[in-house]
Amino acid sequence: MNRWSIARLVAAKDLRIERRSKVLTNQVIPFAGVTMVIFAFALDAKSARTDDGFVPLLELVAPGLVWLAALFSLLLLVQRAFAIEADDGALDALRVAGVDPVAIFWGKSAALAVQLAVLDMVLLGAAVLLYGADVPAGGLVLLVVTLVVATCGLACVGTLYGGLTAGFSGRETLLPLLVLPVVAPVLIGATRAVESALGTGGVALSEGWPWIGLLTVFAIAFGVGGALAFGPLIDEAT
Amino acid sequence: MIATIIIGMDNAFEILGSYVITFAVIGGFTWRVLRQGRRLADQVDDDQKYWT
Amino acid sequence: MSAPAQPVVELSDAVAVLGGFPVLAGATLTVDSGEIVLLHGPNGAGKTSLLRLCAGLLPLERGEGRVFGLDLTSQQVAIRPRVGLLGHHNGLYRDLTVAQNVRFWGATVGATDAEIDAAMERLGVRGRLADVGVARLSAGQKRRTALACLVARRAELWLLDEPHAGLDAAGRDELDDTLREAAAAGATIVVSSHEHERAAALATRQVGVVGGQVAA
Amino acid sequence: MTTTTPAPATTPTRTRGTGTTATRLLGIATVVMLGWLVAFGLGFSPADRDQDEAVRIMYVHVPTVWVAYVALGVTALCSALYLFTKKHSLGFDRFAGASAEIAVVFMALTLVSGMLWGKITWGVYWAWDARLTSFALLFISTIGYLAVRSLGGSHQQRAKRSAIVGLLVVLEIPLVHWSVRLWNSLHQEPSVLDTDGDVSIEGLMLFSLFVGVIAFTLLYVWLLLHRTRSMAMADLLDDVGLDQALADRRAEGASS
Repeated sequence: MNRWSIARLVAAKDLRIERRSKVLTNQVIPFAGVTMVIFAFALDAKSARTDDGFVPLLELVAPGLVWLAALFSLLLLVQRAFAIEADDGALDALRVAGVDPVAIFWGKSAALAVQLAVLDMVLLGAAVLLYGADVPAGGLVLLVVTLVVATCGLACVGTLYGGLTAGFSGRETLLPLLVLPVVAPVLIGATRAVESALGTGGVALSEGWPWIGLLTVFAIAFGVGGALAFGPLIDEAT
Repeated sequence: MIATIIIGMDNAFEILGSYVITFAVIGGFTWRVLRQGRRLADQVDDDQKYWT
Repeated sequence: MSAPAQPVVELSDAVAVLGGFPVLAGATLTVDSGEIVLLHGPNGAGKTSLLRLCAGLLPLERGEGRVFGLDLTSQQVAIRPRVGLLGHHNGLYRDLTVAQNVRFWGATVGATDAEIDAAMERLGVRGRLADVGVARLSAGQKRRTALACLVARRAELWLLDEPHAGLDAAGRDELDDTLREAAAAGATIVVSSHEHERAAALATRQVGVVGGQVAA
Repeated sequence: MTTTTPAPATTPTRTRGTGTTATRLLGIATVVMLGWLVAFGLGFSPADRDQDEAVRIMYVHVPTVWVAYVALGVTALCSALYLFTKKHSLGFDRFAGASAEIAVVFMALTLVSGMLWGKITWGVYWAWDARLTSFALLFISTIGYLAVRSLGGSHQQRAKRSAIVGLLVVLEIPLVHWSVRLWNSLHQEPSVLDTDGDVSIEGLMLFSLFVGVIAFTLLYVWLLLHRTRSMAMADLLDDVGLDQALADRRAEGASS
């Protein structure tokens, strides 16, 4: 079995578990939705003055809130992704069986990325419905590219640190401490890129593309770095 | 006499504050390191301390 | 019985530590190919740790250990695909069905559908049980599913920690038959059990474990 | 194969602390230099033409930044040395850990003195300046590194795990810095000064800064040596405990 097919196997397994247990749809997405609503309470329905006159504050900060909610949900999804491995000793079983850790990393990252992508789309939808953000047709390509690249980066970081903290007591608090500073570039980059895509506050579309470069480098760095580090991190015996 | 010059200077609060905080924290950390070393040294034989 | 050229497990004065406590305090053990070795001893004697050490889940702190002639510390990667451990946990995904679990583990070594079906057949989890979610199984059924996973991924050295626990009488008989079959088919089995008489009847050799050491 | 507790004939002394003649001399030199730093920084050196008295904060701020970066660099270097040398020496791991502890302390000080400087120069404590912001994220990551160190397990497990996390923090630095830079360029630069706080410094001012860097570097080396020795003793005590526990465990086997 080569690395690629094992990665696909692991990803398919994780997605099948999600399809049967529905944790994403029944718990994480509602959580993300409620987060979007309480952001609105915190920020109120005020307006802010921009170059284009008065714009509702929520519309102005909608891209940032979408990614902030995505980050919080990422933490939940990562906990879940490794709870299914740790619950009945499956992670141990994978280690005993010598299943290629690089393949496990890519497989679990891919499954996490798919779930995150679904979540991102729901959050964008919520931003459109609740915050009055609108998606111009011209920004659609930038929006989709941002979503894909940012999601890949987040999934790699999440899987890497999720694997590191899996099985330790106090992982619920350690995971955010490790993950949030690392994903700050994604939050910044993805927020600016989505602002350009949506034309929030009059930001030009062309201003979004440099951020895609940052997000791509981030995703590649942690895709490669994570694949190298994941094996030694989950394997305590060698 | 230096004290009067210092108190008299502009932004004395920030400037003195940065010195006081810096030296206090360094002092506290140094003290902690020393105390910890002393505590552990009491439990370890001298011939096992590689620096002696 | 002629002595095989290569013992499957060779531990010499092995020490392993868990949370600062020496769970293994110089264990020496040799297991030859095709044997069914029973580990017995009081709780906390180090039976589980001995199995976990052989499975590569516990690092070897001192001493030497070889499995299939390969060094436990430096050649772990080559040992692992050939070893299967069934411990206190079954290593199953509770949100998947029996068949999905066995297929997953079989697929990690590229087992064919026929091989996977045969493994499930042998453990009696093929028919009606196959499509039941693992969360809804009884303890015995879970154990059988986990063994089916071991068969499906073609483990040559089976390390079984209290496999009889939680099984009813019929389940235990079935398990014993399965282990005999597996040994006959070339698997080497190290098993710890509190069901001493039953396991003694099954085992080709008994080994006492006490104080993190193997009794002579 | 019986109990093999090493039993020396005479009771060894346990009087020596973590200090040696060399570290004591180093300590004295450090204290003298720190004294000079205060004297020059607060007394002898003149107020700056542009920064006025605020420049005095620079004499402690710049050396703390310097030590913070040096300490992090040492952590990264020792992490790499641990991982990529054959021997996997725990000595490197302890240097990495001790250095990271010092780094956290100096990073906290950097942030505090930086904020006080910002209050004078920009009028606010926090200006979302690129350097300040990425430094704050790095600070949190270093705290995370220390949390990973305390997760438990054997010494080698701790060493391997934390060395990898240490290198990941290093991987993160350029990404964070790049993103914050790019983000910051959208905002108006703080107008008073270049964000670096670089000013044309000369004479006594340069000398004061120099004194500060030397003093803090000496302090760093002193702290690193003492802390590493403490950690070595802590590890040693764990191992001694293990020998004792091993003997007990074997006796348990023999008696039953």
